[in-house]
Amino acid sequence: MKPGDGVETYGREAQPRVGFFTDTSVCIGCKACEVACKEWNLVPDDGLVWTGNSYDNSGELSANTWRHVAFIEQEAPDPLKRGKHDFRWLMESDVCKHCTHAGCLDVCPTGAIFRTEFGTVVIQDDVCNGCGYCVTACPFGVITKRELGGDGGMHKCTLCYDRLQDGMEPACAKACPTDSIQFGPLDELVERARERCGDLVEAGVSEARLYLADENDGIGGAGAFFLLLDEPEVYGLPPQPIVPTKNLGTIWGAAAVAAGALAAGVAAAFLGSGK
Amino acid sequence: MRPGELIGRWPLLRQVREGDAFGLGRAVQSTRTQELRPRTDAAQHVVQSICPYCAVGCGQLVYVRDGKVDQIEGDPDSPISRGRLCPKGAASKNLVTSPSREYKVKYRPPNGTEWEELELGQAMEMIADRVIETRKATWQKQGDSGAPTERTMGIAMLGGATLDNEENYLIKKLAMGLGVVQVENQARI
Amino acid sequence: MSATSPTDALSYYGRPIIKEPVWESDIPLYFFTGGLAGASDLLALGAQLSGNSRLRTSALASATFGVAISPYLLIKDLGRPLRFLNMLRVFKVTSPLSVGTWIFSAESTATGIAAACRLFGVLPRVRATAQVLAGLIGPAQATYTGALVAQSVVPAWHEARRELPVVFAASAAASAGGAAAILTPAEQAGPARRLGVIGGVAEVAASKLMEKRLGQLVGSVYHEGEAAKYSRLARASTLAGTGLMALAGRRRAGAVAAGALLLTGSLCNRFAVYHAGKQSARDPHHTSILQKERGGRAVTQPSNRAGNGSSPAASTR
Amino acid sequence: MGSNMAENHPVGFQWVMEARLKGATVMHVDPRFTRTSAMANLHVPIRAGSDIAFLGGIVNYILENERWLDEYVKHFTNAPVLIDERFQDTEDLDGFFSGFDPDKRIYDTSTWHYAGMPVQETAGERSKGGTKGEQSGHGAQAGHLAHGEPPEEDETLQHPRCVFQLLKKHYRRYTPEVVSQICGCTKEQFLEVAEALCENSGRERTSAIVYSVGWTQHTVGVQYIRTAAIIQLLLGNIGRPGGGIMALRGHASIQGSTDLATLYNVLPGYLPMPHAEKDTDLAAYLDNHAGTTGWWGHFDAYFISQLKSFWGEHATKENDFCFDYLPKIDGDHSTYQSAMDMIDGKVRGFFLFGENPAVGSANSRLQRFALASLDWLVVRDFVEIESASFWKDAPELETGELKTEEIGTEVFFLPAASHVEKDGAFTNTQRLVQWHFKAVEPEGDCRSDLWFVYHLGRKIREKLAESDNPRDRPILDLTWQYATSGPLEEPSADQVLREINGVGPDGSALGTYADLKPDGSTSSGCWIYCGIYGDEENKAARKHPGQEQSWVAPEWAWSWPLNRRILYNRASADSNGKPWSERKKYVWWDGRKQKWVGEDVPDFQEDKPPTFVPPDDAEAEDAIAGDHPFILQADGRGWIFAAAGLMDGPLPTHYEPHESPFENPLYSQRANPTRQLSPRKENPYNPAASNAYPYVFSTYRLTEHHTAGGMSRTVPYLAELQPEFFCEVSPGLAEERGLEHGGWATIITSRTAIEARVLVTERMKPIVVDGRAIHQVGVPYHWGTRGLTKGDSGNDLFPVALDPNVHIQEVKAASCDIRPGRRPRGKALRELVESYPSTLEASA
Repeated sequence: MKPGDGVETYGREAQPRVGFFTDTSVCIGCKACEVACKEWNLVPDDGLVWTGNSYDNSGELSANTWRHVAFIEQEAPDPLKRGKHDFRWLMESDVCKHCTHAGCLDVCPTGAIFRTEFGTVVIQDDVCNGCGYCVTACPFGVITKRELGGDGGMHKCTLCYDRLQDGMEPACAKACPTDSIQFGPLDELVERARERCGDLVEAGVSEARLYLADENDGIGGAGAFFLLLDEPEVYGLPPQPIVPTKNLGTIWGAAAVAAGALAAGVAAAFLGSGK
Repeated sequence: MRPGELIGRWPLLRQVREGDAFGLGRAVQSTRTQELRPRTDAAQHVVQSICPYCAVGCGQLVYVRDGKVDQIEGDPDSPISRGRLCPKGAASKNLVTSPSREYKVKYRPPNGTEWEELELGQAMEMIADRVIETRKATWQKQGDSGAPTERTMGIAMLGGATLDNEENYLIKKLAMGLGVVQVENQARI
Repeated sequence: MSATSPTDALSYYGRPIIKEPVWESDIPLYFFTGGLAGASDLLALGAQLSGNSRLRTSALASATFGVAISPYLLIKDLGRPLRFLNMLRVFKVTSPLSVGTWIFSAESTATGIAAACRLFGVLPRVRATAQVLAGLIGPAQATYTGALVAQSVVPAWHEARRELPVVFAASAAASAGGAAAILTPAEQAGPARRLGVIGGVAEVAASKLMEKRLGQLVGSVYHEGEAAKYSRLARASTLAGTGLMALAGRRRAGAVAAGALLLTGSLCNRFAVYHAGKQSARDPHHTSILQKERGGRAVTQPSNRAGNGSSPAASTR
Repeated sequence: MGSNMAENHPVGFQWVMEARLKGATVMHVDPRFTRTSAMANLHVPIRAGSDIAFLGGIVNYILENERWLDEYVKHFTNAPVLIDERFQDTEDLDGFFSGFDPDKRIYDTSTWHYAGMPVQETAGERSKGGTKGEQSGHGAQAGHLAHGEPPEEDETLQHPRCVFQLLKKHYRRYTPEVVSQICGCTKEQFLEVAEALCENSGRERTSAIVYSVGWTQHTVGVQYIRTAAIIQLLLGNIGRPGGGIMALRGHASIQGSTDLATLYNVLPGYLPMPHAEKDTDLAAYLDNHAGTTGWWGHFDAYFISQLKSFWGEHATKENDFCFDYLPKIDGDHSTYQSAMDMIDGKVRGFFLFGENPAVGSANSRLQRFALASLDWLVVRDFVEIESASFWKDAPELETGELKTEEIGTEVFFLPAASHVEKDGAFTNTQRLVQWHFKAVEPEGDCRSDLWFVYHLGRKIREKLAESDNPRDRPILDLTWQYATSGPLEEPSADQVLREINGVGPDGSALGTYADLKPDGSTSSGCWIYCGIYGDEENKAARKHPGQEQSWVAPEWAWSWPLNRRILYNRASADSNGKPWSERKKYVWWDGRKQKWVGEDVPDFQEDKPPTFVPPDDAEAEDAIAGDHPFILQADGRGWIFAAAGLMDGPLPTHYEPHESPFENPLYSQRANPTRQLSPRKENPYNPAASNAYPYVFSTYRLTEHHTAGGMSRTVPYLAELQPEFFCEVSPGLAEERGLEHGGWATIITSRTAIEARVLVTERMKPIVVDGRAIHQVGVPYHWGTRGLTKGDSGNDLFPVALDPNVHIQEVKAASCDIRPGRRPRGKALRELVESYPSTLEASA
């Protein structure tokens, strides 16, 4: 996996890139990750709203929910089960992907968002001025503005940057009862994930697939990747995300053309007639 | 901070100086970020505990700072839980510091419509008096069959499965001394 | 009836995949005021070069209005307004907002100096130099906002990345022309009128092209909800303003009416784009279908099968 | 089965998931499709209340297909033992065993005994006296087998009166077809489970069965677990690693509170409370309860040591060690009875320690009437729970049945200290006693319960100090000298633990219960905890990291008895003392060392060889043969046939729940004939098989909440995860009753009606029984009138209908009606409920 934009600035101080491998095939949907994250990172509760969407009352990732467990009830055969089953219940703990090419990081105008020496992407709460540009640049809809208590800042998973400083595991991965969330050096995780996915496919779970584990995808692979049992969209994930910066040249080019055209238009306005 | 230093810390200049032309990494770190450590580093002491919810008995580490619980997380040394916790266990700090917790004795007199304040010491006196009075008034030397029972059927107790073993033992022992047989807990339920 | 709605199997309870932009109406308003300022400064520079001092003053007034009101809008929309200066911590070429901040800072400084000199009638050479600077930065100021919204994952914006700067530039030209035509006596306002007409035509044409290029799925946002409302209003105003300017711009009343229509059209156009973005962000299918059509490698099956983007699942329903 | 382990014990479930990754088959047999089902290799939905039929089917499958582990069954169980010739089975008597008294609705169990044994055992004798199981319950003692006369047995298992043949006969009709008919699963599903279980049992493999309150909360709850025990004994899965029957319990120290006996019918260590009519003095008590053979042979030492812990120097041989100080029981004094006695004015004062009956107990409406009838009530909790605030917010105020000004209950709410604010130990669900250390001082008036009980006792003793009333001797003579420390005068939990452990004549802490003496020279508050403070070390507080130990991790905390991690682990070796297989090696006989060795502390006399045959005059543990691992049983054998100790039969039999929409397909006797009913105004029943209540409903818990909600509805991070009371219904039921997903439903029984949001889900599937589709309604029970998230209480719907052995309520299967929309308010609510049929008859 590539190191991630910006990590080169650390020179020899750069650490091995770390991340999360979330194996949804063993997720029991307990939401320990959500709570452990909130306890450690002092993330406020997000209001009491019952959605009726299976057991998911967190709804989505946001400034106040840095881990979100999705619940999907399907009338579909469950290849993990013996015999004939026509129903399955998928659960997946979603989180910031810590993209190799991170849209939020690219567009942040204040430098509040930065790439850490561990290859992760973190918002500095003491710098962020809440401009909201990162919201539009995230292909996964991870970041939002925290409106509670007049906070006004943008928040998301830090992959427990503070804990990493002491070699501690991020709170969610530590709490996860079934090791559905695994933390570690990304290379090792990817290798482990490939093996696990291969085992599942071999065992007849043809739906098993890795998501964001390929450095040639539109975000250069992610620091947090997943083993899924269905299409990404089913979990609310984009099927082929790309970082918007990928088209930066086109965009600046179009702006230059437009600026030139504007200049030409004004010139034409003066040249049209002497008056 | 002197103006010179301030300018020296200006990330725009550091972008050039520290080879972070795109401003994506090291150059944009704030001082606070550079000095960031896990807050458990500042804990005065760490105590090994056990989760208070279900009976799996997961190990917990309680970090204390300034005399307050600062963090509770799993104890990796526990062969039961290996450092893991469920959402309830993970919410233990939220439990012990919950805004819903009560810290004062509340008293409702018979037929009262509101809670009243009461000193803890006085509450203990009153409860002791109630026990003594009720016990006296309902003392039963014999059961229906005439067999000696030496007990009170006027007092009952319920609860204990959320308590410590030692507390349960002491409740039972006190109840035996008082002749209270109706001692029950959640195991019945 | 069931918790998983069968009609929306390929989404998570119909929820958006990406988040809707958190910007409020200050931001499309700024696109308008910023565009007005940039194009007006260029117009003023043209007037300065062509010796049309009356037009130069009007255009500078429009630009000054634009740069004066813009910071208020920009700062107000921040979640933490007191930290607006953090925008100047860094310069990031990957962030049109960062680049734009520096552009706007330069633009507003130059415009401010020129306007102050004009107001107090002092330092004519400083004023001229400042005007040159402001005029040169003007096109960048008028177009970077198009790049800003294009540089996002919002389908209606990112997919229009080639057209949006042009739309914004044209819109800025139309508004600058319209404003100057209102403020300037007819005799000196020729270039303003012509800029208004050129801008108006270009704005309508570029918007039309953009919608077409967005395709049926994403382009449909301009036919629904708020975006449709503003889009229709923008087109009608701009077309009417353009026509009126061309036909009756030489009459004072005609110029005022035409200018007002062009300004309205430009303003509405920004709101149309803004709402189009919000609407397309809300629809998970905009994101997912476009991406699937494009293909890629986000999903892989490392063993047994060659990794590719196509769905390995036989069926999920 | 009967457990939703992934949801309610997620961290324990890590071991199941790890086993699954290693190739184990995880099977979940449960009415609902839960997060556990989602993780299982197999989910078999069965009708709530039909588990004995399913399990009985497995017993029959094992017997018909000769899948039992022969050596285990012959040596370790009572399968070869002959039963009294007067015994008659339910197959003979259409749903009854021999000895039923239809007037008292209890059994005379004397015909259930071993043939030819001079029977003198406990429960049977008492039942003749007309009592109702008050001393059975948690009592583990098996009754007496006179030494010198091993039971008559037939090693070939062929004798028609041997347990094995009786078992065969009893379960003969539990065929896969009948299982399918009663449970509503397919024959194939059943066979897959039965076969997988057999396949994964034997010398090389073991299977474990996990249950929770899905089994206990029935009017035949004890028999559910008994059926599992029979299966595991037949398959050789008890006392071996990876085997056993695991009860997953729901509270941090629910095991400890059972061991240390905040239960009316037992004293610490499962010694029965003395009975007024039978246990007239110490000698009678010991005679009634001490075993002659097996470890209960030292009953006298355990009991007298306990009396010494209670009354110290006052307890002397001359005064029967203060036996008379103990209050006596003479009936069912369990919590449901107490609640009804509150309404009847008999119980006047009530203490609640961290329990919330106004939400958590069955028929919580009745519980609230009970609270409102008290003179005084003391509530100790973290938050103001519904049981403390009922006088101002009980739903009965809204209906006009109660009025605040008319409720005479004086309420003391005392805030409690949390687990981080006190030292102490919890005993977990596998008997592991784990210490937690105090991290911070409690704030304000918060105090530990140890503080409260100690200081309350101290004050009462002070106030009564001058009394010369003999009634006050027990409290005044109680040993109550506990050292306190700190500004709050907190008593030492460590000192209390040492008292529970017990001390010897020289005052030093004892290391084993084997050292306890019946002569008053030793003391021990709870004999099974003896050794926890051995060598003056608090062994519950041992925190030697698990990763630095063997997989058994014996140096992490301490488990009773004597730090044994698997009970009856002698059974992990075959009759000759050799491991059943290399894979399943655990404890075995080392012929060279002449002792039992292995991974765990052997649960057997260390030097008793497997070939040991007890001499005729042997007593207590010395009377147990070397190939009989079940050392607490009088005969050392695992009891397939429970010859004593149970109120409702020696073999489990399928009965319908009390409120079932079905008749019993096996017998004309519908429900457990000995189930305990309490018909009264506040506790009416739904008429049997009534059309007015066509649906089955169950209560349960969610991962995100804890029991009656006091520790979760008040915690923001948990409340937001399940922020509203809802019920779960199938799309079919939603259609049948016009229930709208996300809308409201009203659920009605003869007790009351409650409202809940509707979650329509495919996880709730109707069960087809006898060609009739039965819809089930799922009701999580965590809600009440207070907290961050509020809602009606599911437990309001249930009646009090209890298991006869342990008085646990049936809340896993009852009948109800459901209709769309919110419930009526005020008086209209009662009018709605009263428009439905109800009965006060304790029907068969």
